[in-house]
Amino acid sequence: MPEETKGPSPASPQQGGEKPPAPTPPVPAETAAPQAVAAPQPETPAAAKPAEPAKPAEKPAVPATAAKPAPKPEGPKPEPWESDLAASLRSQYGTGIREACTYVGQKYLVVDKSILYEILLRMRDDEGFDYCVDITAVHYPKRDEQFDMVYVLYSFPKNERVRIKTQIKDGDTVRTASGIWETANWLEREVYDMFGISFDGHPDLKRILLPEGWKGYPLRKDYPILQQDQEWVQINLGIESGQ
Amino acid sequence: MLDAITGYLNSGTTPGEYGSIFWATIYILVITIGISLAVIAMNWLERKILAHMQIRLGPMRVGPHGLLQPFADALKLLIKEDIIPEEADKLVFWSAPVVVTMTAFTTFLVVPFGRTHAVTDMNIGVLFMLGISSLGVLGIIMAGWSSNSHYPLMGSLRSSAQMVSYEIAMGLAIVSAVLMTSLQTGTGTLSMIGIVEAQNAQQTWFIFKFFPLGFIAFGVFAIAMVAETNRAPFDLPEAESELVAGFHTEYSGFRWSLFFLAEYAAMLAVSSIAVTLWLGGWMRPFPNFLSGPAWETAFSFIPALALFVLAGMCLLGTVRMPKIPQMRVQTVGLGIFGTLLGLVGLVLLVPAVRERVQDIFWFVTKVAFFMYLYIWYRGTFPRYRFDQLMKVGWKVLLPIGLAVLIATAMVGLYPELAAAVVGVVQ
Amino acid sequence: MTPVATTFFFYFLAFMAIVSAIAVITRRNPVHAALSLIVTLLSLAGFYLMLYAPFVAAVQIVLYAGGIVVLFLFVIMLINLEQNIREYQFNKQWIVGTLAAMALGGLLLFVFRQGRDAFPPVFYQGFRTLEGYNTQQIGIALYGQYMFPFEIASLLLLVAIVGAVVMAKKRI
Amino acid sequence: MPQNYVPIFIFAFVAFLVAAGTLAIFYLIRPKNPFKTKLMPYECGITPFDSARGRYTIRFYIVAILFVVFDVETIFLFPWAVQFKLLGLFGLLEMMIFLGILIVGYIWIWKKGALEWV
Amino acid sequence: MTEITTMHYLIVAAALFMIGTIGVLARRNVIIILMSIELILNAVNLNLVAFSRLYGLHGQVFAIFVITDAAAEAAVGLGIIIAFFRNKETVNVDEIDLLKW
Amino acid sequence: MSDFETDYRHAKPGQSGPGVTDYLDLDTKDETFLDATELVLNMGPQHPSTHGVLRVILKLDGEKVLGTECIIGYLHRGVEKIGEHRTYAMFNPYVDRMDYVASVSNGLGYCEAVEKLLSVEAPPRAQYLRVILTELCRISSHQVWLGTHALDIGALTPLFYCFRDREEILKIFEKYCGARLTTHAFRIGGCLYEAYDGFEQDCKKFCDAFLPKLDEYEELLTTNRIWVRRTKGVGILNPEDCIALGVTGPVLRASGVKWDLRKAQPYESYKDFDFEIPTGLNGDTYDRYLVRIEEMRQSVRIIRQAVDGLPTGPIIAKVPKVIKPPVGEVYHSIEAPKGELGYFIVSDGSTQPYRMRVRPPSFVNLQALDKMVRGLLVADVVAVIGTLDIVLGEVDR
Amino acid sequence: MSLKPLLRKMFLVDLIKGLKVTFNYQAPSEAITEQYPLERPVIFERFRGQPRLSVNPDTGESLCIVCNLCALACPEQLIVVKGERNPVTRRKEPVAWTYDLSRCMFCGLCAEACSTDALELTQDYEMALYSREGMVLDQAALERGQEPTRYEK
Repeated sequence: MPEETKGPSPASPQQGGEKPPAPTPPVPAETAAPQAVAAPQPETPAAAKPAEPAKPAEKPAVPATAAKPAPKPEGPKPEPWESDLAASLRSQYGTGIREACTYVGQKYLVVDKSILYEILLRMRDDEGFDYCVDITAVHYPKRDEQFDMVYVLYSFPKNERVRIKTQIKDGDTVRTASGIWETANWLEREVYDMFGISFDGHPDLKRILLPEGWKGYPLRKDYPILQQDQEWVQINLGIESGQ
Repeated sequence: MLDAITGYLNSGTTPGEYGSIFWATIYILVITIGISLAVIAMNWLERKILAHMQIRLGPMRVGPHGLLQPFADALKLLIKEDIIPEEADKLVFWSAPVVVTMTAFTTFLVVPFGRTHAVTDMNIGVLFMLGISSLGVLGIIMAGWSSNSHYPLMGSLRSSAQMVSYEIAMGLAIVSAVLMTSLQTGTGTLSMIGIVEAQNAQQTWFIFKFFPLGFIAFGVFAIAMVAETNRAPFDLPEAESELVAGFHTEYSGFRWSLFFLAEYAAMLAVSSIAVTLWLGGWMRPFPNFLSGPAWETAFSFIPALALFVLAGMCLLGTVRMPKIPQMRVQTVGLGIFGTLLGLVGLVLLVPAVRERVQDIFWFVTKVAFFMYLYIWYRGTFPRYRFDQLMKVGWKVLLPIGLAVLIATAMVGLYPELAAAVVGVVQ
Repeated sequence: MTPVATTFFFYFLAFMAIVSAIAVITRRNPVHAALSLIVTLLSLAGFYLMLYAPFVAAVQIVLYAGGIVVLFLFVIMLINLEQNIREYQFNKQWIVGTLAAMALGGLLLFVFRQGRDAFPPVFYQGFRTLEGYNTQQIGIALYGQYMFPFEIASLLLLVAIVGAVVMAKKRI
Repeated sequence: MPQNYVPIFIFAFVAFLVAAGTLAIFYLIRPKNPFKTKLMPYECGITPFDSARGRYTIRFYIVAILFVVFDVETIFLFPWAVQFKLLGLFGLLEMMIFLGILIVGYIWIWKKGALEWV
Repeated sequence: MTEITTMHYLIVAAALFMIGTIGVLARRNVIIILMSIELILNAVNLNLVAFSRLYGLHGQVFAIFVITDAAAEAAVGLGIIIAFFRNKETVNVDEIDLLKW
Repeated sequence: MSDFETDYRHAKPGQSGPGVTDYLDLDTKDETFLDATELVLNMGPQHPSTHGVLRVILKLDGEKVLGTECIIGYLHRGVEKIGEHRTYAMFNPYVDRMDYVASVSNGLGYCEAVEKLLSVEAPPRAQYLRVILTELCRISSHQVWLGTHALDIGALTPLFYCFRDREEILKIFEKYCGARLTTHAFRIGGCLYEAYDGFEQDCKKFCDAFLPKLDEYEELLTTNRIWVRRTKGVGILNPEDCIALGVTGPVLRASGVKWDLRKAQPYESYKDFDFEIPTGLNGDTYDRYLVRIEEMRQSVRIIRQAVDGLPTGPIIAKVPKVIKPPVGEVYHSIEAPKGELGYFIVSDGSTQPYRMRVRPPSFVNLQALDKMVRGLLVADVVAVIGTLDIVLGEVDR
Repeated sequence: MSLKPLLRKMFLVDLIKGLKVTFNYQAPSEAITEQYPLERPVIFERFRGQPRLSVNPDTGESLCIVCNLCALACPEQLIVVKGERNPVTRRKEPVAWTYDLSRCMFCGLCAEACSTDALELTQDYEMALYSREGMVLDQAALERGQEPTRYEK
């Protein structure tokens, strides 16, 4: 499993202040000293990684405490998913199935965008994944194909879950799954609302959680919250939102 | 002047019949104030009883056990800003609560609180009440229409459809009671006083007449009257969860409280009809087998006794009030209230008063029983849906009412009917 | 049963009846017209009371004011008339109509004047004693002498039910 | 006006005074500061998007018609009810025919489904 | 003030009758025309009851029948209006000129 | 019935106000309804029975619902966005605020998802404690549902009885973790708080006292003819629709699908306990009512077993002080009182989640509203909203 | 046996059962209302309410050592601590402590993070104030605990 699908560049590792339980020995005092800005805005324009207030301060302290109870430095790795389903899909679609792996016991497929709808339909009709649990997206601004679309499916007969992912570019549209599962209607609207991914053939594609006329797509990593605050909240509601 | 007073008092009729406009006006004023006070008391009682059914305490702060809460609310509503929506039809909007209040109050014109304690005795008394209460529908339609808003309009349509639907069943039930009045004397009457007199003459309450029949007719009326007054479980027009507040959604302040006043007055009015028609009006309980002067005297002490019991409860409550400084005023207030009740009870022991008041006492007690039922229903039942409500009205109560009416007529004409049948058979 | 302030009540009620009747035919908004109609009807009920016909008065209140006008109001509320309110309210020949009605009124007055000797100027006083039994008397008349019209009335009502439901439902 | 009907007017007047008079008197005391939003009709917190005097369902009208017809029937019952002893069997028969015809109508509308709300 | 006689009632009734006639002839709104007809019927009723004061109960019985009739008339008339309105979207009498719709 | 529907076939379409057609493009071609009697009624956001700030636009024919459109988002706080800017531990209190009547369940789901990402497992005692609290929370959530649902249908009193009994649960919560509503009860890796003295007794006492109370609610409602008429046959969802709409929780079970994540994919220590999954037959409001009532009974059963078998030992697993899960992503879901509550977390190896997605059951269930209320009456809309048991905090997040 | 349900329906057994329940609850002893200002609710030990900064009761010194852990742990970042090293004792002492109560959600993470038990959330729950400004507590306010605001007309 390549790293780039999992996360963006492993940007500056960042520590929030974690809670040392009460009886821990006092942390060396000087580590916390220069931390004057104790109320930094986490929602500050946070494209990749916002300025980490705590980073320099905590750095020396953390490895001392965190290193020893973490025996697995790398964590589990995705392993290939060996099953009839995966094999048959692979043989049918070839490179269309980019990946078929399991990670901590959870299966997922990464498929090409062009065959996504076909796969979804097949999953429902032939493989018994009749329940679409969730549809969401993840934004990786540094990647060429900026978005991961994630479909979480569940099969009542098999009692198993699978995630189907596909990667799309900004501006790409995805064929709607609302013809396959009715529940996809609102879930796709939410994806549209939050990420700006359009869905072809969706019956009612409009914003769902945010008001009409909202600018931008908040769950994108490059979404400027403060600007939005000034532009919309103060103008439309006439209040200082305190951001 | 004295003659004018004693002349009426000795006349043994109602002021309307006696022809004294002065006395009629006095009665009207007393009844108006009485209804207002009753509504206030009802408001307090409803809040308290409902609260206790719902394991709450209800109003506790204003006055002892919240006794003054309704007054405080009334005052607040009086001096509250009164909003008339911009798009409302101002004149109609303004007059709707007035119309509703007028109809609700005017109904009491013929309510016989006692043999002589009615404003007037009309020979169309029951019809008059029915007619005036059907005019109340108009006020509701006016209120809903003039607000120019969806919820009030839907509420008023529902409300008026409901009221007119149940009026039929109510009318049929009333007719079967009227039928019963003609059994003894051969001529029936529509006069409210006459109906009670007929029960007196027949020595039975009409609810027990022709046993299941009177009871069923009463049942039909009892259900219809709850629906007619838009109370739970038939409170759809004001169904809070659907229509927010029904036809008076747009009303605020004192205008709203007029609707409130009218609703409770209407409840009192229909309860009064029920009491008059089926529960013997002002008659004391057990007129037939606990008769005789000794029993008369014994029963005439009950009003005073009831007040003493109430006073005793208040005083007991006074003693058991928490002994903390914040509650001192309320404790004293409760004590004073209890003492006042006791004093009124003492006054009721005076023979002249006793004689005159016990009619009213029995009547009020019976009406109060109905009021309790209203509260009890509200505390217990879910709400009907509109189609179900209509179904109950048109498909259940109407046929039952008709059947009871016909059955009553047949039983009432039993001798002739039997003779005719025998004649035909032979 | 002695009459009280008959003149006052007569003129009061007559004033109410006529003013509200004029309002009925002049109001732009049909709801207002219907509400004015109620005032007329109630005034007439007052007249009936004055004429010792309490039962008719009660019927007037129960049926007319509480029933028929409610029906009118329902219909007005059920069909949206905002369009119609904005239109011109009188038809083309309204002047002719008014004149004709005036002529009819004149004719009526003329007839009354001519025929005023046909009925006594003062009421039949003995009638008053019957007032307490008005309903009972009507019962006897209605179920005795007028038995047949009474039964016909039920047919009329049947026809009304059927007609109204058919009209309103259209597709039976 | 016969004397025992005069109280109707008095009572109506008193009730009118209670309602309108109190409204009028406290008009002087009540605060009055309306503004546009306050005067808007209640529409669950949003600006109303159409006139409320729209069209409602025709079923209400059927209810009203049935009410009027049955109200007439009830009214006809009253004169009979007060005299039914005197009118005797004949009156009962008459009433039966009257009610019978109406019951036919009632059954008809029941069968036609006019009593069904939906 | 003079004694109120039958004539007074008749004049009021005539006035109501006349107003009703004007309403029927001059208004365009069918519902208001129906209301005017109610006015006319009421004028008749007033006549009937006024005369019953002189000649016995029959006038009152007739008045009741008239009211019954009015109820039936209103029911059917409004039914027709509704049926018409449903198709033509108007209650204007000038436009109700088709025998068939 | 069909008489009235076919009634208006020849009617012209009526004019609706500006913008209305934008909201409702439902059924305009349905020729069985007359547009002239069509009425657009706006229910909410300020309406007594929309359980918060839900706005439903109803298209009505008289009282009959032709279609609905839900407008949500009035309570949107951007929980997912907040999650991307908080460390894993810091985000924990925020999830309490989604479904605020079942905050313990929310916390459980979140903690488990992160634990899965970290590949740690809570110690047995913590798992039992979690189960006890979650089941208590399920009861309390169902009580809020019952009270408000009954209130919607017009029964005022059950609300107070329910809240009285819920109070006992909230007291246990307060004693255990210091807060009644937004509990913040669990931590990643287990529980922070050890059971207080008398915790077991409190739970048992509650269970013993609660069952008779439950019978009392049933006495007020279950056989009451008005209640039965208001709920039977109202808002029917068949199993196929349920699955297609992704509806989960009691709503799904009332349609006859015997599926409960506690049994299907047992998490925590649920496999140790013996309990039934109640299911309904008709999938109507009445069945959902019965299912939830029965679920409360089953929860009591689980609590009793868990309290009896509460193991000793540590209550929190070894988790680093600063939680830095490895790069990876995980979807984990639990059976919250309202249905499947899922968390999809993408970790980039830093201390903050890269993507924090919540799959809220209320949001998905609410989508079924339109299907459920078509053809019913206005009064049923509130009944159906009540029976879906939505919490707007969770719908809007 | 279909008679029994019919009879039950006719005699309104279902309704009467419900009526009985509500009737029986009318006894005032069943009421669970707490008369709040007169009756104080029971607050349990772990309740998280008004924050307090503890001082050493003997010396009157703040227990806070300005480690900033609370500020880092706070999800809302509403704690600001500034400290200086006391030249005499070589101990860091807080000079400016603010705690913005208006944004606090009482999650307790700060108290959990505190290494010296200096910051704790007490059982005081009466935090209503007449002004927003008063919601930002400084060190003095945190140490003495907030005084309940008295209602004034």
